[in-house]
Amino acid sequence: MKISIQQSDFSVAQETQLLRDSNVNVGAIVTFSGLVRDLDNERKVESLILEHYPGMTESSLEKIIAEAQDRWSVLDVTVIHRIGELHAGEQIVFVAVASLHRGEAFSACEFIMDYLKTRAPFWKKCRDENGESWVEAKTTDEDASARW
Amino acid sequence: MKISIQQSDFSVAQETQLLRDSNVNVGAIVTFSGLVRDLDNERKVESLILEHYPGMTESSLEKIIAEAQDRWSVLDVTVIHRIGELHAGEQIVFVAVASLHRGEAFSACEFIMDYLKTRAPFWKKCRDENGESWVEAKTTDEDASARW
Amino acid sequence: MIAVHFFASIRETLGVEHKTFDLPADVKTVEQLVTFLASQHGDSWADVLGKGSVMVAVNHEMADRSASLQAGDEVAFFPPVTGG
Amino acid sequence: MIAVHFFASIRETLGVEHKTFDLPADVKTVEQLVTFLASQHGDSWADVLGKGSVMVAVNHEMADRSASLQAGDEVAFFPPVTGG
Repeated sequence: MKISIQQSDFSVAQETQLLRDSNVNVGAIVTFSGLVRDLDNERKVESLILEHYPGMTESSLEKIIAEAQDRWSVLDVTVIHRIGELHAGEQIVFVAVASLHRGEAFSACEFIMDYLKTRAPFWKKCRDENGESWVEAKTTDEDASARW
Repeated sequence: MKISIQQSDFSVAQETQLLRDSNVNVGAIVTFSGLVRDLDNERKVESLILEHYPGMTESSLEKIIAEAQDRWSVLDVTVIHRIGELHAGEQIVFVAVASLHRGEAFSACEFIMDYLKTRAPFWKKCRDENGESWVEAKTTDEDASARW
Repeated sequence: MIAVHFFASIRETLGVEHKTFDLPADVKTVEQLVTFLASQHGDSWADVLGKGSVMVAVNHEMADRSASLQAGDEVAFFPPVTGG
Repeated sequence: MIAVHFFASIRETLGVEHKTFDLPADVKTVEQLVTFLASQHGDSWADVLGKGSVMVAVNHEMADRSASLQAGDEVAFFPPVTGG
């Protein structure tokens, strides 16, 4: 299991390779990469500024991963979340799950993302032509999290 | 959209980068990588030998992707399937979906894999210490496909 | 002419990869094609190709045994697929 | 001692990132902590921190307003999270 909160970018290739090498019985790897979109509500996004709650972030992600491991048989999990200022097109978040069979990797990966969105203490500020504003939490994220 | 049936290996990094570059509004990329496991039914696997039905394979994958595009709003899809002899730990299959939001990428990626497993004309032979034998289709794959 | 392809375990059991021949006038469906092939190659072909689990494609599309055939078609017989 | 942290829009609105002070004897819950902070900083703090949407963590765990507090605890107030 790997959890990293970092300013620097990450390599999907390197992270996927680490999961492949983690266990000879890995049959399935599902990854999610979240990127900064160019447009938000039809406004051109310059950058997102991400802050978090050091200490609580790590422990909340550990708890989310532990819950995923209770629910599905997973071999390994990686969660990387970037902080600081990120421009359109940049990677924000990466969640990858390795398992024997695909169904468990898909479910665990989506579960971790849905819980991360509603339970891990990160906040985004959006910088665009009109200035800066805090991103509002979405009810669709609450709904996605509630269905598990 | 990219479909490739090939003997050679593929790079998850390169394929993911192509999807990131395909559209500035990509917000989510979900990837599935299938690997040759070391053990199958507790027997040590030496290799899998994959054959397919050239022509029908491509058109069946096109149809599966078109159905995913009908059901979910996806920006781009990549499907790569290897053929020939593949040893334990090697990559077999890669499905990646780029979309605005994560829910659609997760659903479309899993749907494409489930349909590929039951509708695309590939067959696997397993080579182990006891010789060679054709891999039997699994009812769990039928079930996974039927739920969509 | 009609082209018939066999894949995976079906190909190995029959020992044939593909066959091309003039479509007999009385072969109008996949079912009748199986009967015709068995009449040429023996009952073992009827056993192998007649099995319910054997899948059929006509012109690269999955098809039923009742699917109609015409000259120029490409037919394939194969076991349940196991890719991915 | 008790440490209180404020994040994101809450931090910006209050203009404070964190505070550390001796826990008053009559502050035994998060609810009472909000009342105490408002008594020190003015009613605007009660308005900001009292909002139902504001989330609370005690020692890095999500907590209710009724959660009990003791010396040494770390309390945080923040808006709904928006990571990922």
